[in-house]
Amino acid sequence: MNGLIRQLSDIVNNYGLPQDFVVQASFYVLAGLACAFAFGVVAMRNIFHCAVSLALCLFCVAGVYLFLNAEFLAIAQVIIYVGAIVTLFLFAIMLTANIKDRSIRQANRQVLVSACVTAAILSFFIYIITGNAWKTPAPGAAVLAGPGLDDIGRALMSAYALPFEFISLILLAALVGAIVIGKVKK
Amino acid sequence: MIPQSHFLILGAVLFATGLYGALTRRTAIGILMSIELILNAANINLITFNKFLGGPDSLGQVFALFVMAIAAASAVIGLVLVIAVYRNMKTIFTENMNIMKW
Amino acid sequence: MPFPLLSSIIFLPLLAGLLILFIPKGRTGMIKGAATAATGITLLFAIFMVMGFDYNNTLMQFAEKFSWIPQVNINYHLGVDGISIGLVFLTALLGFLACIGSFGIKERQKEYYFLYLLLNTGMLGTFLSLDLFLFYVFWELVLVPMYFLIGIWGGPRREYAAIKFFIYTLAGSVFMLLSILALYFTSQPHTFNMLELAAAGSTFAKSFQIMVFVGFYLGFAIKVPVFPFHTWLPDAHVEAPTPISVLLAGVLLKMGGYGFFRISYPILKDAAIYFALPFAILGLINIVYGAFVAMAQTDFKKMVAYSSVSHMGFVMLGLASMTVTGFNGALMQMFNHGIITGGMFLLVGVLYDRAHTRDLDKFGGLGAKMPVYAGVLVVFTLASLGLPGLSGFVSEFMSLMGGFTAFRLITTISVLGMVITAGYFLYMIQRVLLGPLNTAWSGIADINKRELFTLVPLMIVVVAIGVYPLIILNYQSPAITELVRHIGGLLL
Amino acid sequence: MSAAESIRYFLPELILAGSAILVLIAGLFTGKRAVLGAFCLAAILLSIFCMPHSYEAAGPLFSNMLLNDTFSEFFKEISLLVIGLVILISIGYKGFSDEDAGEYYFLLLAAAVAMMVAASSNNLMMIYISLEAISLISYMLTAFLKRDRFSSEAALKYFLFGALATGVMLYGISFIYGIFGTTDLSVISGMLGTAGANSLAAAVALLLVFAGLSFKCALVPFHMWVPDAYQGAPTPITAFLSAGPKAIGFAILVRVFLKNFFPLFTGWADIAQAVAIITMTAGNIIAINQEDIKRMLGYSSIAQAGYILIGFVVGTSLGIQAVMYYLIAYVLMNIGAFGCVILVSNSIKSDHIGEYTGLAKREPILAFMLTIFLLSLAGIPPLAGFFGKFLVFASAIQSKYYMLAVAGIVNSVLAVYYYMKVIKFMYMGEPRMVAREHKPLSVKLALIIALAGVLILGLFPVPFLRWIGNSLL
Amino acid sequence: MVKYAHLIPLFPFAAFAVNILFGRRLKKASALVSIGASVAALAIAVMAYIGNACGGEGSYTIGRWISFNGFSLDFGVTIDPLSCMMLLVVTVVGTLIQIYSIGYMHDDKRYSRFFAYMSLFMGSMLGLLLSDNFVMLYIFWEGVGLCSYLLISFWFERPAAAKAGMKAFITTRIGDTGLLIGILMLFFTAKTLYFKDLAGLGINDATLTVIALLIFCGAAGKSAQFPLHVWLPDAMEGPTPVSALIHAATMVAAGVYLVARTYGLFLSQHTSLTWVAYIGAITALMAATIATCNNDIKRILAYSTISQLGLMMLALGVGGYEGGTFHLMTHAFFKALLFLCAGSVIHAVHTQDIFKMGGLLGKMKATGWTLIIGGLAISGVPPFSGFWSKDEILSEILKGGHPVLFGVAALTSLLTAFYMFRLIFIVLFGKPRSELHAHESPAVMTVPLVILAAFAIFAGFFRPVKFEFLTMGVSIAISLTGIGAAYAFYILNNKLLPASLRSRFAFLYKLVSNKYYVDEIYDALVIRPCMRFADIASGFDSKVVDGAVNLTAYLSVIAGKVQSWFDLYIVDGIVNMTANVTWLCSAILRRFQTGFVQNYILIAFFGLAIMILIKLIGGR
Repeated sequence: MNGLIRQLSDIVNNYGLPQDFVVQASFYVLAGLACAFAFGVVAMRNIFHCAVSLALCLFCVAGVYLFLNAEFLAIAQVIIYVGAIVTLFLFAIMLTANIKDRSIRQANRQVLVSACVTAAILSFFIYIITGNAWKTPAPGAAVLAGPGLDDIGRALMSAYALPFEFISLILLAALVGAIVIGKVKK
Repeated sequence: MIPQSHFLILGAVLFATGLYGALTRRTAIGILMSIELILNAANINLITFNKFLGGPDSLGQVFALFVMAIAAASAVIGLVLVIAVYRNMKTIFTENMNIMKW
Repeated sequence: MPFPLLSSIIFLPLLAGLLILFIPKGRTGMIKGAATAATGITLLFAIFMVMGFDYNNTLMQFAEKFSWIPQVNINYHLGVDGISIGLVFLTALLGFLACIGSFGIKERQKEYYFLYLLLNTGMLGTFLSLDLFLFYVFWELVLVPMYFLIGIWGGPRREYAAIKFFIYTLAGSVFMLLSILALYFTSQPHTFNMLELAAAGSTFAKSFQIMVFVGFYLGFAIKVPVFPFHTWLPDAHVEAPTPISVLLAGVLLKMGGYGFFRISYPILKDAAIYFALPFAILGLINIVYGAFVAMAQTDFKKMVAYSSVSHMGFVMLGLASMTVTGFNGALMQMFNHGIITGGMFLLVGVLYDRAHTRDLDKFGGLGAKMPVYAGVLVVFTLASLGLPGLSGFVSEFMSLMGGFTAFRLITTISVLGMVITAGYFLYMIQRVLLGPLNTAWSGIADINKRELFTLVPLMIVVVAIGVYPLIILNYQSPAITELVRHIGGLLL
Repeated sequence: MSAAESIRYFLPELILAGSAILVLIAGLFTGKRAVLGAFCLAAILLSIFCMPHSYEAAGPLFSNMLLNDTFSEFFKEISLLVIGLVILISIGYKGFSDEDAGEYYFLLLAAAVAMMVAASSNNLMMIYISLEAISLISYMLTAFLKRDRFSSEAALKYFLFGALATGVMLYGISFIYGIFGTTDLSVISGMLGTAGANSLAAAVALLLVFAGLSFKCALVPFHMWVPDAYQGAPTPITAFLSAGPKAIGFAILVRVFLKNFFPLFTGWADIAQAVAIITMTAGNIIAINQEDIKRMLGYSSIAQAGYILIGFVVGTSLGIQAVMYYLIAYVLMNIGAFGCVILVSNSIKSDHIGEYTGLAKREPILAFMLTIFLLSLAGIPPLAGFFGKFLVFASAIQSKYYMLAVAGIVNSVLAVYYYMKVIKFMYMGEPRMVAREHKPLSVKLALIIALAGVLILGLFPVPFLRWIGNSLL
Repeated sequence: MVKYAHLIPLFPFAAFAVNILFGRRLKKASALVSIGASVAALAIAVMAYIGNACGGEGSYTIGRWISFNGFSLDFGVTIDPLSCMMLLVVTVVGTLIQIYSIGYMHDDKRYSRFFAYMSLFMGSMLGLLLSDNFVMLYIFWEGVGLCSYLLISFWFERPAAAKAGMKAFITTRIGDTGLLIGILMLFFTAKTLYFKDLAGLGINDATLTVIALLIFCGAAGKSAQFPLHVWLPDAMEGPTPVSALIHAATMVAAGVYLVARTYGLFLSQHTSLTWVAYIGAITALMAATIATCNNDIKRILAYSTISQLGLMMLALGVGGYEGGTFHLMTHAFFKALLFLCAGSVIHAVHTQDIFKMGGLLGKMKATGWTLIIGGLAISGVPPFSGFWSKDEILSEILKGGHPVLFGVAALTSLLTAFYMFRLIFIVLFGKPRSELHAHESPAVMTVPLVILAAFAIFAGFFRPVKFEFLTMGVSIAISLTGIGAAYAFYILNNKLLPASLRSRFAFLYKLVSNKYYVDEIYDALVIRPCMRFADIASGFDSKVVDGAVNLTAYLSVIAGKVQSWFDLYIVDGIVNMTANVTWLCSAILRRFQTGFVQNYILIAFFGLAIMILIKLIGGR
């Protein structure tokens, strides 16, 4: 995908636009879309549409990952979330809610307070983020492009072996539990 | 070059949106979706930091990967619970789930 | 290693109680026998202790000391001196007599006697322990059986009275715990040992002492009880079964006073001196206020209960005086009050068992039907209203003598309080014994052998001390003198 | 130490994980809970047996994902104790159907593994994952009564609340990662001097982590799930929830804040102090008029968490000892109380406190045990609960936290009222005549263990104090 | 011989113990036990007296009663003329009265208990006389008070008796607290509690005065001095021998004895003495006037007792130590005699109203004549004992230079003579006013009368008689006037006397209309003012003074009620309130637990937001 964008930018460069205009523009477009779809998730009336917009939102986030040199994560995101989780949601919705009627109110009574609290917390976070307390590479150190797929694979098998294995236990437990709770003898 | 903080702000916004959803959606499924948003926000942070730390270490990405796995697991469990509740109480609206209070 | 006399005094009742748990429910005779034997042997041990006690030696005697929780320097440390010996003997005696007195109790005897014996262990332990932690443990241990004894075997409003007693006293004692901890961490080296703390007492800053003193005060004043913390007492006394009220009035109230003697005053002397005047005033309020309230009562037991409030006022007054006389008076007053009020409650119980009412106005002229009872009641009443020649007078007189050195006016008013005391006691006598016989009780029986047996020993003590106070003074006065010298009060 | 070498020091966990799988398989063939339970207990004993040997080389494992130290050993043993007792009392619990017995024990053992890992994890990522594992398993166990509306509703509420809490914690961890560039606690604790460490971001990130943990420990304001979850869950699971996750939560609190972030933590100890006071007060006051005993114990456990937090706030070695001691006592008396509740509800089919009237006449021994546990919870000497409170208050006084001490004292008086209410019903009323159920041996066993523990801890705390003293960080 | 004095009280105490424990079995024998004890006491008392008289002046110590460091108190006995005299009086009178009681109480159902109490009283009284320090005195002081309480309400079935006993105890107790405070003050100012040190205390007068007055409070309470005298008339509810022994001869005298015993204290400054004198004077006059118009034979005697005690106080107040103590002795004899006679009369006629009696002299010779002797003695007719003592008092007052007080004393003795003989004439002479089957009492009662009569006659000669002719003449005149007046009223127009004094006035007017002028003059000049004054006085007594006492009692009960209310609703109320408030908080707070999960979440995050805010504001 990076290749694709590079070619795009070459084309654009011929029209004398700044170097990575496309890169930046496409990031902000993606980010905006992600936020928009996210808002859709929490605002839409029809829960079915919510699920769809969740899928799209996650897709955009996957796109954003590309700008962070995390292709593998982007793909994992698409496969796990869009492929698995959202589908699961859709099943659940069909099992439980009646998707036909669009008229049902989707927000409860505490919208206002929640909005205030959320806004407050959001502003706190943004204040902190802009505070720039983040660790940065020591000046003069070569900034690497970040881990590639092979690095991740190696890490998973060496440094992060324990959590990797442990998560398998979690998944097994979740599976078993889900089956037990889900199945009911008639 | 896109500054670090913009990625983080995107994460914060997603987090806030998810929180808002969790607080206001009437259906349990809606809340579950909002929670997924929050987890994504965290993921964005992790990956962002991983890049801007500029080291060979892949901790952020690996962590994000694990988070996805756990998110999947918890989504499964959450939905099963929703179904169980629906089975016993025939509702997915949280305000109807108040046989235990006070 | 010498025979652990004090430990056996403390834990004998507990062992018997556990034994009783294994006796089948039906065998009530066996249960009673076991309990009586246990308390009786405890009394014997106590008598041995008194016999072997050398009262010119002001140090701790029969001391036992083992390390219990070394990490926080907590020891299992027992000992007896002139201050505690009288109260220990009192507890053992009343414990034995009240045990006999509780043969009247018919339901759930197994549980009753188990709890009763547990209570005894707690009380004895409180008086004998020299380690603040141990002291606190026993102190709290008393509450639990007392709660059940009032709550299960008590009168109509027993549950309210029981929970009120429990929470009220607990509320006080937890603050005591804080003070204990404060002392522990302030002392160098950290210790819970009362004696070492008393020795180190002068090193504590005055402000600190006052703070800690208040904490202890809350614990002790509620037990004593000092106005305005006394309101648990009438409820508890009225609802509790007779033998329990005996212990309640006879022993539990003394735990508070003992606390002042053993802990507050020796360890926190500056604070004690600082608080002398408030103590005197509180003592005065107790004496007069208690007397007035008692006068207005129509319930026999309530009247006696309030009379204890009034009498404990003399303890406060004597303590406030900071003199040898006053301290002797206060300590002796605790002993005498234990004996007298114990007897009074037994007598109330005798009447209640027959008449099933305690309303003074419902009686009258019983003197004709039950002469022996009348005689005994009159003796205890007179002792209680401070008639010279009986024990009550000696201690009250000494407390007043002590109080008079420090606080003329307050003491004078307290003396006037004694008139009111005479008033309500004689009013009670008149309503119960004198006047024309209330025909409702024409068939009432006089006091029986068992009840008499529980009362006669107390009567003997009352008369003996009244006629010849030295028998108890000899034991306590050297220790008291030592204490006053330590505090730096008037050696008068 | 790399993964390969670490394995042999990871033996206890492996044994449990393996036997979990075995139980799962065994569950397909037999539904006898007693049999499966016995097998689990054997596994637990085995892993306890293996534990000391795995400490020959205390130190970092799995490239410092886990830290093998006495502190973690202590909490691993606590977790195993909890799980063991829970298994014992769930054998006697009538609510379960035998069909899912295998899965049930599988989940319990998995929880045990998760707790042990959490207790020793030395890396924020590991902490997050293991806590999530504990939570997820708890959700499922809470919902284990499939046809019971209470159970499933409780589980869903618990889940929604928990998922958010952990989400917040995760977000906080991501910030910490951003500030320090790693999630390895021992690396972080070396970097506390840096500018970033003292930034506002660090403080808030820690706050978010604290929030996630206080969900586990049921501290205000993250306590709201407790009453509902406790009331709805199957009683053995309620016992588990009240003991296991809480203990682990505190273990991690101590490890993260007092060991690694202490310089940062001191800055906002005042918040933690306020949280402690509010927690115990709220818990006690609300508990005063509850009718359902499980709900009442839920509120009481909130209050107890508040007491424990005092020791954490104080943060001295005495404070930490107090926390650890109080946790042992708390585990024993709480599980004991719930065991009694199980036996009672088996016979009178109700958890309503009013239904306990006259229990002492019908079931004297049971009533006596419950009384002891409740008195211990109320902090009456000479029981374990008292000595726990004693240590906690002692630590507060020692470090001049007088306000905390007084608040704790006043609360412990408040608390007495509602514990005594239950005792009052049991002893001062006439029993409703119900046929006496026979009591399952396993529950009796659990109760006896708990009772003995409560008494011994109260009367002879010396060995335990020595153990704790050795297990300090 | 003196050295055995401390045994004197022990015999009666022993008798008490025996009677109280074995009274049921002893039955009538219990009387003998008590009397034997008294006789033994008497014997030793005589020995002590003689020993003392032969210069065996010896106070000595018995033993240590109480001691702790610095402070110690030894009990001992005082042997001096005063105590010896009183010992004799008490033992003699006591013995006789107990003998008398055999007859008087012979069919009482608590016979043995009566004698037990009597012995207890004897013991305490003797101990009181012997004691050599304040504490010991106070102990026995309260002891006799107790006995008086027990014996007044001996017939407790009668509510009046029960009330009277209580009233007596409380009223005296009020005085006793004064005494107690006095003792405390004395101890902490003079550092002594022994009588022997009282003479020269180096204390300033003001304090000394206060102490003396406080001690006098005790004395006034015991010996029924104004205003604490109200209990004594009611005390007549008790059996007559009790009234004779306790409320005439011995216990009420204890007050006077106390003042005499602590005389050194009073002498060292004069304020307190003056008080004593005037209190005595008021008491004497008031009581005497009341006595003149009372119809209850025992109450008349009671008031006369009060007035006589007042006289003694007056004497002591003006420095007449001799006269006071002397009168104390003589009074004991003849007043005991009078009471016993009254008792014998009541025993015979079963009424106490003198106007239901009359002409008894014929039926009861012994009682009658002894009564007359007693009357002559108290009226101060020579050579009867009363004459000498009263005369001495008068002369001492005169010497002391108190004309007013002398007038009061003179008037008192006039009235004394008058009411005594009013009583005598009405009871013994004239015709019976109601059909009574009077008969002489048995010998066991009359013999003591005779013996006491003898004492009443000759007791005056126990001490060397000294003659001041002026005062003698005056006093003889006074007494004769009184007797004469009484004779004039109650003998001369005897036939015209109706049953009741009041209704007689109307009848007198009718006589006036029937030209009996003498009666008119009598009535106009003497009786009516006298009666009115008496009425006013007795009204004052019964309404105001007694009323005051009752009022205080009533008020204190009210106060008690109020305070118990306070206790119940305020003090306890606060406790319960805290409980309720907590419960309320709980009821409110639990409502936050709505069961609606998103509320939970909202609350949680609200809290989180606040925490973050705190951090942002607080920084770091």
